[in-house]
Amino acid sequence: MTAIPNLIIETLPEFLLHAITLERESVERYEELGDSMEVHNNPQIAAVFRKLARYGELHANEIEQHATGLELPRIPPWDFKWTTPESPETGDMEQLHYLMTQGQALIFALHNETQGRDFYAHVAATSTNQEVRELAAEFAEEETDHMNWLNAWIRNLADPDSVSPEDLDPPNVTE
Amino acid sequence: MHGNTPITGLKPKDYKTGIKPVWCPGCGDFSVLSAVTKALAHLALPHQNVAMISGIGCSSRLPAYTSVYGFHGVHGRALALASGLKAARPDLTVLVAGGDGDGFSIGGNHFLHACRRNMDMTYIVMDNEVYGMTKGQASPTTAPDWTQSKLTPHGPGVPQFIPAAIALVSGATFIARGFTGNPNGLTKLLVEAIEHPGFSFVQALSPCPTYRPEHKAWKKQVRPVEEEATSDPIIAAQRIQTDDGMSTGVLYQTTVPVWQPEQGISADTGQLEEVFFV
Amino acid sequence: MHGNTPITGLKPKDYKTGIKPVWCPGCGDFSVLSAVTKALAHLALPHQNVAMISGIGCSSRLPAYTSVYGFHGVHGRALALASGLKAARPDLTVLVAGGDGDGFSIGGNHFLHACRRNMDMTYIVMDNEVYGMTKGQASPTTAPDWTQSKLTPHGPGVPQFIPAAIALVSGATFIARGFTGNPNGLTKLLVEAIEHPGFSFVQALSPCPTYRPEHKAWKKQVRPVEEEATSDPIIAAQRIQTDDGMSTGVLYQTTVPVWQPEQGISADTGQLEEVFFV
Amino acid sequence: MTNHNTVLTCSTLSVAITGSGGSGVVTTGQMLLKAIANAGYYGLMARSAGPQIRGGESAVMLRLGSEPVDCLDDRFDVLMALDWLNVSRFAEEIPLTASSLIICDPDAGEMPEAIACHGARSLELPLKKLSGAIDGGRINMIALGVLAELLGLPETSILTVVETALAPKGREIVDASRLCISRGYSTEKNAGLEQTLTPVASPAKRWNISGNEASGLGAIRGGVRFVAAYPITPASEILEWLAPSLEKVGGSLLQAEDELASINMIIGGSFGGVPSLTATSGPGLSLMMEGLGLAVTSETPVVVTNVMRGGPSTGIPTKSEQSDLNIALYGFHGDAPHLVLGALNIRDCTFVTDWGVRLAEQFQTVAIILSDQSQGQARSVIDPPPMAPACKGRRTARPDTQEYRRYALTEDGISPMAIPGTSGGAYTADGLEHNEKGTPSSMSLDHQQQLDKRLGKLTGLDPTENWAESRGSGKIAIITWGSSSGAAFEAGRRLEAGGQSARVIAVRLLCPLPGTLMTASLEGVDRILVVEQNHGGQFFHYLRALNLLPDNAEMLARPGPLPIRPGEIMARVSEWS
Amino acid sequence: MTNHNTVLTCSTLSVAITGSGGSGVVTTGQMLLKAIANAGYYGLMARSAGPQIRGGESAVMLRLGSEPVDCLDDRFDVLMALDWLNVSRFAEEIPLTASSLIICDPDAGEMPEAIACHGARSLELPLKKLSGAIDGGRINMIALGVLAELLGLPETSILTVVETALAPKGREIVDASRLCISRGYSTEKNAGLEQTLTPVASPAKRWNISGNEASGLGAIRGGVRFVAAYPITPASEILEWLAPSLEKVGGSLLQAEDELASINMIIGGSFGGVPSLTATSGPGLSLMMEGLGLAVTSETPVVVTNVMRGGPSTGIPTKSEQSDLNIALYGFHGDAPHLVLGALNIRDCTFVTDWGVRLAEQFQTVAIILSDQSQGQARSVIDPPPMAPACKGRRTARPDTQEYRRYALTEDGISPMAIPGTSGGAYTADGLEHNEKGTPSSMSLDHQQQLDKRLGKLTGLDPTENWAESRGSGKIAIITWGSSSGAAFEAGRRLEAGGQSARVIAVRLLCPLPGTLMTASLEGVDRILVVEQNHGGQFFHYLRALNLLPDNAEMLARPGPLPIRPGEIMARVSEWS
Ligand SMILES: Cc1ncc(C[n+]2csc(CCOP(=O)(O)OP(=O)(O)O)c2C)c(N)n1
Ligand SMILES: Cc1ncc(C[n+]2csc(CCOP(=O)(O)OP(=O)(O)O)c2C)c(N)n1
Ligand code: SF4
Ligand code: SF4
Ligand SMILES: [Mg+2]
Ligand SMILES: [Mg+2]
Repeated sequence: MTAIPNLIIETLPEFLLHAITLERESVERYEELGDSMEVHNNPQIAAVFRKLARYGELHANEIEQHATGLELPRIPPWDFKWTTPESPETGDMEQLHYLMTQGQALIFALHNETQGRDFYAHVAATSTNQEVRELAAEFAEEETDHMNWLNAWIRNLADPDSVSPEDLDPPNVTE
Repeated sequence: MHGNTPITGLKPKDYKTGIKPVWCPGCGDFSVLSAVTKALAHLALPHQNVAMISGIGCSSRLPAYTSVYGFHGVHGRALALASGLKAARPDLTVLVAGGDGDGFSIGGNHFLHACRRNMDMTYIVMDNEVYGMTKGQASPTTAPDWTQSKLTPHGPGVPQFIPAAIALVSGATFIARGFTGNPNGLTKLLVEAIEHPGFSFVQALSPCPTYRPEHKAWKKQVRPVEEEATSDPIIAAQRIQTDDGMSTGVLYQTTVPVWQPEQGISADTGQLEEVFFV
Repeated sequence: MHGNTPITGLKPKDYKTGIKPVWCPGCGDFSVLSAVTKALAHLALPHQNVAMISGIGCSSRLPAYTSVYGFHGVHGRALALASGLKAARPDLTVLVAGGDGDGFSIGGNHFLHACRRNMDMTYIVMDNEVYGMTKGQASPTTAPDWTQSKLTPHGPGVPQFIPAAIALVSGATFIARGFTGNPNGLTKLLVEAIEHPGFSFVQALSPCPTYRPEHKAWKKQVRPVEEEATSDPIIAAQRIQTDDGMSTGVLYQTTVPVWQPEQGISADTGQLEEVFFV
Repeated sequence: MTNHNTVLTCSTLSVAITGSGGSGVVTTGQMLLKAIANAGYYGLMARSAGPQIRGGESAVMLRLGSEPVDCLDDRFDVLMALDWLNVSRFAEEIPLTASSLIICDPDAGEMPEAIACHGARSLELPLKKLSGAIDGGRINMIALGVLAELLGLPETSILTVVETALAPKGREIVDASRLCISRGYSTEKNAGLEQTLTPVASPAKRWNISGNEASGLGAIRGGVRFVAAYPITPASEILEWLAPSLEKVGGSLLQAEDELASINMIIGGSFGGVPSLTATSGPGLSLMMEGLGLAVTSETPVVVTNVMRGGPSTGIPTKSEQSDLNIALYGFHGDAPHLVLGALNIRDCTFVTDWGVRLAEQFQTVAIILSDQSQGQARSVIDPPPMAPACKGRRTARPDTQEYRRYALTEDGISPMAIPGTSGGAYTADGLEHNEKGTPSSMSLDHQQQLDKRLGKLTGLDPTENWAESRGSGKIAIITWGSSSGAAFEAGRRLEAGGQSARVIAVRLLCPLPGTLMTASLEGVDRILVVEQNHGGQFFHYLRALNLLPDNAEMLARPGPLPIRPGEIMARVSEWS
Repeated sequence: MTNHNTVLTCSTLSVAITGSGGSGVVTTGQMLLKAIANAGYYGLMARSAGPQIRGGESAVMLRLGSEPVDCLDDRFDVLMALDWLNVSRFAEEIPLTASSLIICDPDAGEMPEAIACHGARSLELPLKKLSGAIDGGRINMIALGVLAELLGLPETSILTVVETALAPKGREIVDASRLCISRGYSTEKNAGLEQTLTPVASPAKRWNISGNEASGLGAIRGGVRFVAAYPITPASEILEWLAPSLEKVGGSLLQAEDELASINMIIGGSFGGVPSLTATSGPGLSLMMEGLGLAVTSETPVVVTNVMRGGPSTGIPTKSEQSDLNIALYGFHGDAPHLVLGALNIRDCTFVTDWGVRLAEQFQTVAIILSDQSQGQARSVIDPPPMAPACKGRRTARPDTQEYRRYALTEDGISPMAIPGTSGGAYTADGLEHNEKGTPSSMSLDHQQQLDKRLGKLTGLDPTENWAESRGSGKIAIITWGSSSGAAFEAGRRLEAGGQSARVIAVRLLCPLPGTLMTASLEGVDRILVVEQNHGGQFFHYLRALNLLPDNAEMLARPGPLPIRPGEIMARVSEWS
């Protein structure tokens, strides 16, 4: 993995802040998507996102454990050293559709986890700090587990590649 | 920073109300909500000292989703309402949000005059080049050849309105363009805009997947502005006019005195009445 | 030239109604009346094929004094009324007249959108940098430090609105500035504006001796533009922004397709009704 | 409970279909309406939806019968629930009784309390499984088959509709849908309706049209050839229909930058001699009032179709209310006589708009035409609407009239209008008070004369035939206007059937309201109920203002969003006996 | 001719001064008013002018007396014509009789027929020559001296006024003017007035103020500290007075780009917790209606002072009319309960604005305050106006209220409003229908509750003391509002003096109009005349709508521009006997 010069994370607190933010933003996004799917009467997908949020929550708590006692830096959102426009596990909003299928939702999540994995792998490969490299590698590993888990879930779906059903209802005006 | 004492430890989520947005999944406006709350958290502004004013449209639903003071006014008049609020309450941080229809069609006059007046507030337009709320008609920023609206079956046929260019000649002192596909970049622009003393205008390219699905392509078209922000209006005009409307970043920034009514008490009502005595 | 058959032998006077203007002696608007009638006579346009639309203000009294069809509408809406007329009656030569308050304050939105729409009409603004009709308040073109209005005792405090600059970024295709101290020059500009296919905007610097007596000095300040009219919006913008608003002549001219609704009959009402039958 | 809820409605059947976004509720409703239309019936279909732009829950509410249907019934015979998601939102819009039939899928989960509480019969069908068994099958098509069978429609009539509607989507989809429909027909049902649609003999030629389309058509019939407008719910469909249609008949539609522009644009168009109209809803109408005053004063005919929604302010944009009567009648500064008309039902949207345009042209003034969301956005199968009386058209000035005076004081108050292009007719129209020539004047005589003229000319309107629809007789009168008329007429019919005769007067020409005709229609009446869908009793107070109501008159004024139903009126009148 | 034109007006003197542009008519009138004020009298001064922006002919019309004067008389005792140029324009505004005295300069040419026709006495004075003989002399100063002497004013009182008024122009001018005045006093007059002003003993403290200034003051008294507005005739003087005055008391005025901006700006200011107002006239009010609906629905208190002019449309901007009552009452789309108040006279402009602001604040709604050109642009010498009742002020939310609900359904319908800056109070104000928290809702229950709340809260208004001014008793009632009140009261006094007792009720609180109080005041009344200055009888029909008038009630509704005069009312009432 090639190092992107200004994206090199040097210290443990900086790394942990990234990791916590990654997970927290991911949780928040999944919750938001859960809300949105509920609002749009797609309870099945809402449940998928809620589940992903729950897992993320656990993961975030775990990472926060690592940070106990450390003073984390304050970094403005735009100065995070992400390799993606937003934090890696927030996904591409425009991929969403209210009629999205379970397969599509899981692929969306898989994309997130992959980006997460890539981020950690990038840190593991490029950080100048040994401790950071090790922890990042560990997290990358965990993300890989998530990917595997998602892949398994996807494989178990009857129709993983399903496309959204055609939207038979015209959009409404609400105001 | 408007004399507010920042409160630390506030997270973006603390600036959300928990009311679930009615927006279509995939709508760019979600990212604007996210960027706004991140910017407020970054600036650590106390909720009670911020007001978010809007008009009518999908995008104008924003205030109800942020946990600061809000006013969801009538179509096209958000800037006027906000200007009155700021004039009467200069201590507040005033944000204004809305759509391209709200801001540039029915609200065009207030846009012109708010830019000129240069009061210290921030105006965020979620530009989706369409009237989302009313089923997808052409807005001023819609391309002349977009034929998907039943009201303009041959396309609106008139050149696109260039918000940054109008803002510039009208006198806005901070002009930026962001993209909802890059919410952190947008957050940065919003923070700068809010910190800017004077009228700051942020055009947020915010796709409407429902009526303008073709705007998925924006992702590939946007790019950061190449040059540093200029404070020279001539240079800024040139850049804005010659670019394709897809470059993001601060396009123009200058500092000129902010308009704010004179304040201070020098008389009571009784003294005012003295002149009437015979 | 709108397909009108010119009638020769008409004199400027033939375009006056004989109603005596209520304007103050010395008002610049007299020269605009004179220039308009000279232009119409020069173009030899038949009275019945010309319409002169205005809003409210001293300047907006113009239609009653010209012997073409006229509409003295409400404050700020002249361009809208004129656009409807032109859309419904493309065969007419449509002129629009008014003041800086009417056109740029209350009417600002229609100005923006009329420029964009580029319908074939001519808009003459008699700019006296004041609301004449209502006793001398600041208008958008009033200088920030003009303190003579009781409503803005410290001066309006906001930068002057630059009509030509706004017209340019909004999409007007002919932009000129004239001065009532040079009525024949103004006549020439009006003739060119009327002949221009598309939206032509003529800012006529028209002093108001009653409320802005200091504008007597304009006579010494105006001068012809130095360069040829450009069709390059970037160059035009640069020139307009850098000059002091006192150069007169054609500032910009370009030719782009004029907006006009499609016309032609392909069905009768009965045919339209067919779709409803079960 | 009184018994008026069930009297005499046996000839219609009411069906609601609900489901969440994407389930195709609206499509299903439209197909069902088409099918019953093909089979010779009449019907009305209203819609309701959640606050989401897309993917929200939605409901269609149909009432079908062998005679024209102008209002929803007090209760539904069938609720077809494609799923239960958020269906409680519609509970109050879809009143059920113990004899209603609820069709649902046992796999969709438990029936929400708001629905279950009525104790209606239920017919459980495995909609999802049935559709799942068909490649490309869809729940809503199964449901359509089920409903059509229960209603007693021949299978072919529904298949034809599906075939035509889906043909553009390709053979596969059509075939899958046909299969679904058939499965819906054939699947075993352990419950049914107490009655089916009574067969119709030789059906007349009928139309399937929405109220907003009907308004658009009325405009074109009346002669409108220029429209400028700004989109607004629930009026936009008028514009959507007009934009391409106008173009075909040589007119045009211009999307304006705002309502201030649109009203002034149509004043411009009409000044140019082209009959002009705009369509809007409450907030837009508010913005147009200054322009409308200009049209009245300058005597430039223009028409505004105002499709009312819940108010005040932004209010409830997607729901109906009759609360813009006040602004339509009184919303002008100064004394500004003009015309206000109200459409009584979807079919009447065409007639009243047509008539309104013609009256505006003849009297050179403003006509405000009130429709509302409940009819504008609903569809109906109707008899083709009648043409409005021709009226006299716009009185124009002949070329080279001697000493032309635009605002000449003529006997009937109408002055010939010179249309640009007319030689010797040049004049300046003005919103300032003026003398006969149009020159501004502040003289009291000119003011009085022009005020008298603008008011007086409207007395030339002969309202005899069309000012109201009136049915029945007796000592009780129900006076109403607009979309409440359907419920009022039905209440009248039911009262009559119950032996209590009543007259129902639905006023179409709201202003100037012909007082003598109204008084004549009320002769011998003991008690009056004024029915309207708003909070303040706007029509009631207007009638009071005109001194047309006896002291004991009462009002049934109830705000939106729920439509006024016949039973409500019955309940109120029955308090009197 | 009936004799009511002369009864009981002997205690006042009416003087008109006319002249062409530059002759100083207005200055003369103002100085005369100041002088009589100094001498302890009361007085009213109205103005009229030609259509020219500058240099047009103008007229001032004064009525002077030892008691407060609230309307012009039926005829003028004196016409001072500085010249005859275009004076006919004012003929109908300055009614003369055979006993009037016309003062004019024989060198000014022949008296125009419109003036001469009354057969008034005339006093010819060589005004021009007299002034020409004085270096820097001016005709109007000569005229002032002449008038002052005829009226019986001590010369010193007029000299003091001239001295103070002209001091800034330098000694020379002052001296020349003093000389002119003295010459006016001393010059020989071969005719005089039948009476002079009756001396007053110890004059009370009085004010010299215009109605528009009085309105501005009322706003500040009521607590207004933010104003946004767009200039318009005849309301601009309110703004001109307020701009510097507000600044002194810690407030501000913002000149907006248009009325759509100004109304929304004050909504913003008020949302921010600062009592806010705008002033406008008919065309501006029309443009504000959408914003006003937002204020009603979002329950944001705002006040609009509407100074009426001749309507409709641009109408007659410089002349008075009471024809904006309809739009003020009914000009909203949807049901939008709010307050409408009318100022009865110049002095009342302060009281009613003060009260209106307080009521708007207490009830968190819109107050429209109607004044008109005839009082707004006129000046009067008055007793200092009383303060309005304090009212309860705006109910605000305490910081960190638990579960704050902006639109909570409270007992009195008023919900505490959180002002930005209040911690824990953040909410979103909305013009969409909403639930108690302010979240948009289209549910019928929320709609009904919020409609009921917005209407119901106004029942908390106790109108007892101030809803109307009412004088006299008897079987005849004259009901009126706004600036017609002065004439109505005077008619009442004259009737009484003629032995025919009448009650006059001038309504200040127009909406919600307290029906029971009105009914009580009308007890025992046989005949009612409703007096107002408009074409349509707007107030009359409003009272009808509220069912407050018996069938035989009549209206005297007459449009502008001429003011309603007592004699007109007398003439109408005398038809009854
Ligand atoms: C006075 C008025 N006119 C029209 C409307 C209808 N309307 C509501 S939102 C809207 C346009 C919204 O477009 P935009 O501002 O671009 O917002 P978006 O929905 O695209 O975010 C319109 C025309 C209205 N509410 N009020
Ligand atoms: C809706 C409305 N608001 C305000 C006015 C009052 N008004 C009449 S003319 C005018 C301003 C005129 O200024 P401008 O257009 O510059 O014309 P000028 O008199 O200077 O030629 C105003 C504010 C009005 N007539 N209508
Ligand atoms: S319609 Fe478009 S703008 Fe509106 S919420 Fe949906 S995606 Fe967003
Ligand atoms: S006031 Fe000014 S603009 Fe108006 S007529 Fe007089 S000089 Fe001209
Ligand atoms: Mg938009
Ligand atoms: Mg001007």
